[in-house]
Amino acid sequence: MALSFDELDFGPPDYKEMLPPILERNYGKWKYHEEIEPGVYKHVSESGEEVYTVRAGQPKFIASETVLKLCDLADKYANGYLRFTSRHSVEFILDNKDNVEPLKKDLAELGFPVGGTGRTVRSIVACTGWVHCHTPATDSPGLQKALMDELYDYFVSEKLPTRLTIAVSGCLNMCGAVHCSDIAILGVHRRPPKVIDEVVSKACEIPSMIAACPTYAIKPKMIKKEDGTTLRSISIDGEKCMYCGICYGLCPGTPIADPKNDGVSIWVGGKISNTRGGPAFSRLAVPFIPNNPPRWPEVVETVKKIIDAWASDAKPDERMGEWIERIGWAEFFERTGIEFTHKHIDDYIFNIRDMNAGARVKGRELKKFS
Amino acid sequence: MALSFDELDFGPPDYKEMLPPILERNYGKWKYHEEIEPGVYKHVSESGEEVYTVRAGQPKFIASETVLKLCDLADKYANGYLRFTSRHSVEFILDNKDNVEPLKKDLAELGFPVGGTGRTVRSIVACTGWVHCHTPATDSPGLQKALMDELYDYFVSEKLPTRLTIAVSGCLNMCGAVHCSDIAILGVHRRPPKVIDEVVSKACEIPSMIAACPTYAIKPKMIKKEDGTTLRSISIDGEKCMYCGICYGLCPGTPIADPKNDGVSIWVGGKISNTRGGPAFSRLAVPFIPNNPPRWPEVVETVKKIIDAWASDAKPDERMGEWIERIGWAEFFERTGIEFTHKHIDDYIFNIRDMNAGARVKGRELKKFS
Amino acid sequence: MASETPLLDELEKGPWPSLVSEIKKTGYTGLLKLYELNYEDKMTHWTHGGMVGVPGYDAGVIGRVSDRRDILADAHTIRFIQPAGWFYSTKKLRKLIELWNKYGSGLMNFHGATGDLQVVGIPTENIEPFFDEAAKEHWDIGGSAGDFRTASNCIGPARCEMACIDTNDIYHTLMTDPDILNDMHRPRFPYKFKVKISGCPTDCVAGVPRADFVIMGTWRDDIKIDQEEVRNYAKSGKVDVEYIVKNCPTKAMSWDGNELSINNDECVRCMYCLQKMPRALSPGDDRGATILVGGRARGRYGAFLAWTLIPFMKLEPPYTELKELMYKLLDWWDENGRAKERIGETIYRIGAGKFLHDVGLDPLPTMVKAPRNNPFWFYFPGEVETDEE
Amino acid sequence: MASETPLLDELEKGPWPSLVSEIKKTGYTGLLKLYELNYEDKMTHWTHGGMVGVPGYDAGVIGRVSDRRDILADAHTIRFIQPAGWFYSTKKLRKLIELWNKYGSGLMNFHGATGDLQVVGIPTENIEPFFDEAAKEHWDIGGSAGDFRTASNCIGPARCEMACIDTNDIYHTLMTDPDILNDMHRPRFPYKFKVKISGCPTDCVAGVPRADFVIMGTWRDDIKIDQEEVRNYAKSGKVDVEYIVKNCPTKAMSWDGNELSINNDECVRCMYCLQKMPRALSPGDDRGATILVGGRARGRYGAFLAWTLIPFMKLEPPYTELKELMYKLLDWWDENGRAKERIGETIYRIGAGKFLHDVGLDPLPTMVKAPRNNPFWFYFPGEVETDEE
Ligand code: SRM
Ligand code: SRM
Ligand code: SRM
Ligand code: SRM
Ligand code: SF4
Ligand code: SF4
Ligand code: SF4
Ligand code: SF4
Ligand code: SF4
Ligand code: SF4
Ligand code: SF4
Ligand code: SF4
Repeated sequence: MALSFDELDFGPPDYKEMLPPILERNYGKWKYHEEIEPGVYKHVSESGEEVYTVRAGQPKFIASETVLKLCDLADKYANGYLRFTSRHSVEFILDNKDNVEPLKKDLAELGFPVGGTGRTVRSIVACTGWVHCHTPATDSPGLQKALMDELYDYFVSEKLPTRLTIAVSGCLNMCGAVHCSDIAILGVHRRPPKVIDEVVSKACEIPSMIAACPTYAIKPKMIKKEDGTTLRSISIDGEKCMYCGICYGLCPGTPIADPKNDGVSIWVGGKISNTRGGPAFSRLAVPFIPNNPPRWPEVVETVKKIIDAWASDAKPDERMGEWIERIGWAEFFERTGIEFTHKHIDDYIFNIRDMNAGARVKGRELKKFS
Repeated sequence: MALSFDELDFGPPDYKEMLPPILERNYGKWKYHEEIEPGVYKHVSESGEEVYTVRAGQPKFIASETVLKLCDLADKYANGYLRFTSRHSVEFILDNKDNVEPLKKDLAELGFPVGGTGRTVRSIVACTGWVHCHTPATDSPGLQKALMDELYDYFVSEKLPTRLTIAVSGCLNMCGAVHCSDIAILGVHRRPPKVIDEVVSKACEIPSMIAACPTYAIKPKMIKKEDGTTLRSISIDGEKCMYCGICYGLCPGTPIADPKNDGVSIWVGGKISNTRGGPAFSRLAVPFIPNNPPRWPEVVETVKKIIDAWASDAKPDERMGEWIERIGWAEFFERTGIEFTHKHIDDYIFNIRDMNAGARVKGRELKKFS
Repeated sequence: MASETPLLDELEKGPWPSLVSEIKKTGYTGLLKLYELNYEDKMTHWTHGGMVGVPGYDAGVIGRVSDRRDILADAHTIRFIQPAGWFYSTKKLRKLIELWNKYGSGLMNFHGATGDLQVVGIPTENIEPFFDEAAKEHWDIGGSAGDFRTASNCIGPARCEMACIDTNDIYHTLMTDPDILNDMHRPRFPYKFKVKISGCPTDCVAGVPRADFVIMGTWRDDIKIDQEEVRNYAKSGKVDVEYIVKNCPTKAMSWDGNELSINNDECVRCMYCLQKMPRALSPGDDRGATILVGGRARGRYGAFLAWTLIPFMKLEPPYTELKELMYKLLDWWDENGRAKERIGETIYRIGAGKFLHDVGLDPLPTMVKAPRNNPFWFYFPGEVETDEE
Repeated sequence: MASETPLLDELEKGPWPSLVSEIKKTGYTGLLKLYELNYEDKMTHWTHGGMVGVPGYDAGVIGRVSDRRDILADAHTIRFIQPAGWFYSTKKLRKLIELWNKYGSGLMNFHGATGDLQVVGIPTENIEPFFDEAAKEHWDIGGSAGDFRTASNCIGPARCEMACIDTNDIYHTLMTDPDILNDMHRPRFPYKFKVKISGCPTDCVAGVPRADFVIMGTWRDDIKIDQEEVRNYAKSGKVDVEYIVKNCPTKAMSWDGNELSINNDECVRCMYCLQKMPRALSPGDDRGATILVGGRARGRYGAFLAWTLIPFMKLEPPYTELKELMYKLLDWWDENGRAKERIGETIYRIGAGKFLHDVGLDPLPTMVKAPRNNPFWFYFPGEVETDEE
């Protein structure tokens, strides 16, 4: 039985009923915080009360069975409450310091790593990818796993100059919000969708496809068949298409997935917060690495190389992009051994502002590039 | 009698025959220079020889009679040589220090101001304007004169934090190369050319006009007249036209000059050299001041106000744009009393990169703008 | 017996919790097979599942169908509006899980990148009965398509000393607003509209790069300094006060070894010093929010960062001024936006000056890094003299 | 008797030399009247004068006609290629003036913003005889329209200790090159092509904002430091060494009160410190030029600054490599440029990556401030696997 209209549109459950009591009591009264150890924060209230937060990483998708186990831990240690963060970590908020160690032990047993605070790699934000989406050029959840296995140590212990954020998106729709990350992995299609005229003509609404294409790359097409009948289909302008896959969402006749040509690009130096220099976009480091599932070793290795170059040289609090800004992009490519190619030079709308206007070239580069 | 083809294409006179002998002797051997006083440089060669340069400002156009007088001075003091600079000052190069004072005296008599070195206003670069061009919205040579009269003292004596460059262009073609000046005056048309169909149809080559318009704003148009004949003319898309006047150059039927709406805009903070922060564009300060010839008092006053705000606060070597960068644009508008309007916000191609991304607002502005 | 998922099994190795193991723990065996096939073929076998949903709602359910119906047919995704700050009681969660296990695959996602609590893998015919029961437990469906998307907010005053606004209350007020819920459940806009709420300019909810409308806490008066605590930090050796002063982007700080002073007029509230010395520094008392507009990840013109529209706005319940501003923008966009054009792009295409003029907001120098550098602008009617006739 | 030019007369007042007085000194009375009328009407009465010129040349004479033929009919402008560095002997000038007074108005312009020696106001029928005689004195005509424009160069080694290349010789070599002169006098390009030559990165000839092709002196090895002179500067009190060190944009300098050291690897040759202390610092010995491309003042996409194409190129007479590079770019532009499109715009529209690929130059990280931030690029044929068929 369907609900009547009146009963709809009620919105989310009330957070006030789900706030840990200690947070409710001290709401808006927090004085300061301290990181006790990787994954554990202490927040102190004006009232003198202290709260301990234990943060753990989780996989992109989780079985309800596992959620119930997290609930068990919340019941046992955290008064029956838990929360998740904006980067999809899970947090237990403890009013009793003595619960920190037992909780950590239980989490370890469950296989949930405690960490991701302070000078660590943070939980990777990943999109749906091959698990459940129709446009990916790669598998974000799988990449998240492969990368986090390799970077595990950087998550559970503080070995970096400051935080490092990584995000993965299966395609340029960027649901994993990769474009302002210290390191971003982005699935790339390298060819426009194929057009299977028979399917388009039978199964697809051509006007909706034309309207939905963000780059106006789709035009209607008429094909005269040998038997004299005509077929209505579309053509895609390969110079305009941005490989977003939206048309495939509307029409099975324009598949974008292409195992031979899909793969992964790597971006670096983005940042979100207003701190110091403010927000910044990630910039292209590696235009293409072929998909090599199940563990994408080339991608993992390159990410590791980039992190090592940064970690070994950056000053305290210096994010990836701030470090690169200091040493210069030429030096970044030099130190990571990544090749600078035609694709690194922006040829899109705003490109001219990214060119090196004037003759400001470092001495070291004058020597190298002549 | 026309020259035969062989005798053409010979190029400029040989500079070697026109180089002052002391420069020829010490060519490439200069060791250092010093400013002796405003308008006078001393350059010292490795050979030990010293050369004295006296620099003077001149008007945008000059009578041959006056040039002959400059020649007389060159003959008298400078071995029969003189040169001009990239900002159109005239320079006398003296191998004898004792000639400096007499030359200065003679120049003063001729009405030529010596100055424009060091911490001065430099010679204003101006385009042809109403003197000889068909597209201006204002008169650059006249503005040059009106401004320099007011800023005379800043040219002949060193009272500024560092150099100040001013340029004037009669229209957005920017022949005065205004777009990277500390202060730029730019003539602005505010309406597209009028189309006088009768003239266009009789006197103009429509296809060339269409091809020449840089913004593709011109389209052909057919008018059916009452007598049954048709008239070929054009229409101009007012949303596309950038008011460059190029079509008027090809066709008297599309006049762009418009006394009611033409006037002047003022730009600030541009810079050319690679020094310190490198080259930078001038940015809009005042979108429009109506033409008020012969002396444009409102323009002169505004320029004066901008210079005073800068001169009273800038650190040594701090160019206009560097100063504004330090104090912030909001503060610039505050201190000069210039109004910030819709027109200051870029709505052209690259605009989004000029928006204040993120929430970085100074305390003083948080208070002011709320 | 050889595994049926040899490739995916590789992703069960290693220390990080494995999503493959998670999938295996559910009854969602069709997905396991399809996902393995995706790895084998190096491509997805999912296609879009058309319009599916619950009666009365036109959004919030993402239709999914595979192109290998022999393995897995329809298995859709439902987005639930998460509670403010992503706070849960285990009681509430357990009940939802009970229903999800009954009607769906058992696979969940805490959370989607926009913020929703997502459950993935439900056949078409189960959607309606599942939502019937979930709704009784007060789980409402979130956004998708050209609508007001589920917002999200940082933890704010619930646990953060930096919070200048009540992020949770603002979120909850917006997400229970009948107009907004109507616009969330019945898409009518040119494209999606995302809102993110951060308690301070640290932007822990990543609004600037990802949201069309960002509400970001800030303050107008002075940073509060506890000099004793600054000295303690300095003495402790854990914090290098001099280094922080040097890194202040506006050079607004100075430190003589004993006393820290801040030029609050110059400070841009970047939060760096406050975050490094939370015991010593805290936001002032005259608090409110900066409102930013126009962020998004990709798009026809590339990614956009949200920019400062309103430098400072006081925010008190019921946040009427905020909602009015939001709808002023929404109405303008609705009228001027092209299909698949986010509000930032519409402003970009039409021009920020014209946009401000239309919605009746004042142009402010804080909106720009620098004024324009080209003379290509137009005049509003009335600004230019026309020919007398 | 009342003046016939009351408005212009106002411009004879004040200390700066007056162009109105200059016009009055010539016999160019028509201009005086027309110019006064322009002031009265607040608009120009000049119109374009169509194609005028000298036989064999299709450029360099700017046709001018007024729309008040009763006052002034045709009065054209001639652009002469200036000598390198704008150096003149009075002998040469006097001779030109003699001819100009004979055939033209007597009004001159030292110089046009591009660099030419301009003479303004000559009736159509006098152009040919005037040029006949001027040519005998070796005055050749410069550029206009879609051609190779008259270049210009800073004073360079003639009087400047910063000069790293022989600007005068390079200029003269280019301006007497038959190919270049042919392309200057017979326009064949999509639009104008301007070249400016600065002896060092100070760019005293303003090439970066205004020239399509900029040749800018620089050096690869270390800045030469005379420590004694640094100390002298410091002692003199006229130069604040500490302040200069602080203002170095790359923080490449340090000064301990006695010894100045420079990290030449980090230094970007901005010239600031050298200009402030010319006695103490000078460019290294391994000299050459940076080549930049794409500057221009206005245009369809707004103004462009020239950007670093070749970080370093050795430049020795006869500058063959330089000329080859220039013509490689010209050919590419000629083939790809649209009408009224400067080379920088063609590169912008087509993409710098594609441009480099086409002309066979290596992409270098020094060409960009930062790599791209959007995933919208294309692949060259061969980079992507196509379907086997
Ligand atoms: C819990 C969380 C908000 C939430 O409601 O979920 C949060 C909470 C806090 N953030 Fe955050 N941030 C959270 C996501 C973010 C994000 C968003 C993101 O990464 O996608 C950012 C922007 C990152 C960026 O700039 O790219 C963010 C940038 C910061 C910063 C600025 C870092 C910097 O580069 O300067 C600080 C200050 C610091 O770490 O010193 C900070 C500090 C804090 C503090 C310490 C503030 C406080 O007084 O409590 C909070 C707890 C510690 C911590 O490090 O997590 N938080 N913080 C988010 C935890 C995500 C996670 O699981 O890892
Ligand atoms: C003569 C001239 C070159 C020529 O061949 O004609 C020239 C010559 C010199 N320039 Fe220049 N510059 C000349 C136009 C320029 C221009 C072009 C322009 O203004 O259109 C610039 C770029 C301006 C800009 O950045 O906007 C220019 C930027 C400089 C600078 C850098 C200033 C700065 O902001 O850092 C210096 C260094 C300094 O002044 O300390 C400099 C220094 C010099 C020195 C001192 C170098 C030397 O060792 O001799 C030369 C003589 C002194 C002087 O100040 O004029 N010259 N100089 C030009 C004189 C123009 C005039 O009549 O005023
Ligand atoms: C589920 C989720 C990824 C995840 O696993 O976390 C997701 C999944 C999809 N996104 Fe997204 N987007 C998700 C957050 C985002 C974000 C991040 C954010 O909201 O902060 C972005 C970038 C931010 C932004 O909006 O700019 C994002 C930008 C897109 C775009 C590009 C939109 C644009 O304006 O450019 C598309 C394409 C479209 O909608 O036209 C898209 C489309 C899609 C579709 C609906 C693809 C499609 O057309 O069917 C994906 C459905 C996959 C599935 O099976 O569920 N998704 N998408 C996130 C939503 C869950 C939730 O509601 O919480
Ligand atoms: C004479 C001069 C101004 C002056 O008094 O100094 C000048 C005068 C004219 N310029 Fe210019 N330009 C002059 C230097 C410039 C410069 C400065 C430079 O070269 O460094 C620029 C900006 C730099 C650049 O090229 O970007 C310049 C950018 C233009 C433009 C815009 C070109 C563009 O690519 O956007 C036009 C319009 C056009 O040619 O289509 C233009 C067009 C014109 C025309 C030819 C207008 C026309 O279409 O008839 C003007 C003729 C006026 C006359 O009666 O002589 N003029 N013009 C300068 C040439 C003298 C010389 O040869 O030395
Ligand atoms: S980024 Fe692409 S692959 Fe990933 S969920 Fe979004 S649309 Fe799907
Ligand atoms: S993939 Fe995207 S850009 Fe390409 S044709 Fe399809 S809808 Fe258009
Ligand atoms: S800027 Fe305009 S007015 Fe001045 S000379 Fe050039 S085209 Fe003529
Ligand atoms: S003024 Fe310029 S932009 Fe406008 S129509 Fe004429 S040629 Fe085109
Ligand atoms: S955005 Fe500010 S208020 Fe919110 S969690 Fe981060 S630091 Fe705290
Ligand atoms: S908040 Fe940022 S800008 Fe303000 S004083 Fe602290 S570090 Fe400086
Ligand atoms: S550009 Fe360099 S070499 Fe030429 S005059 Fe200026 S400082 Fe001297
Ligand atoms: S030339 Fe410029 S960058 Fe190099 S050391 Fe001197 S001031 Fe620094």
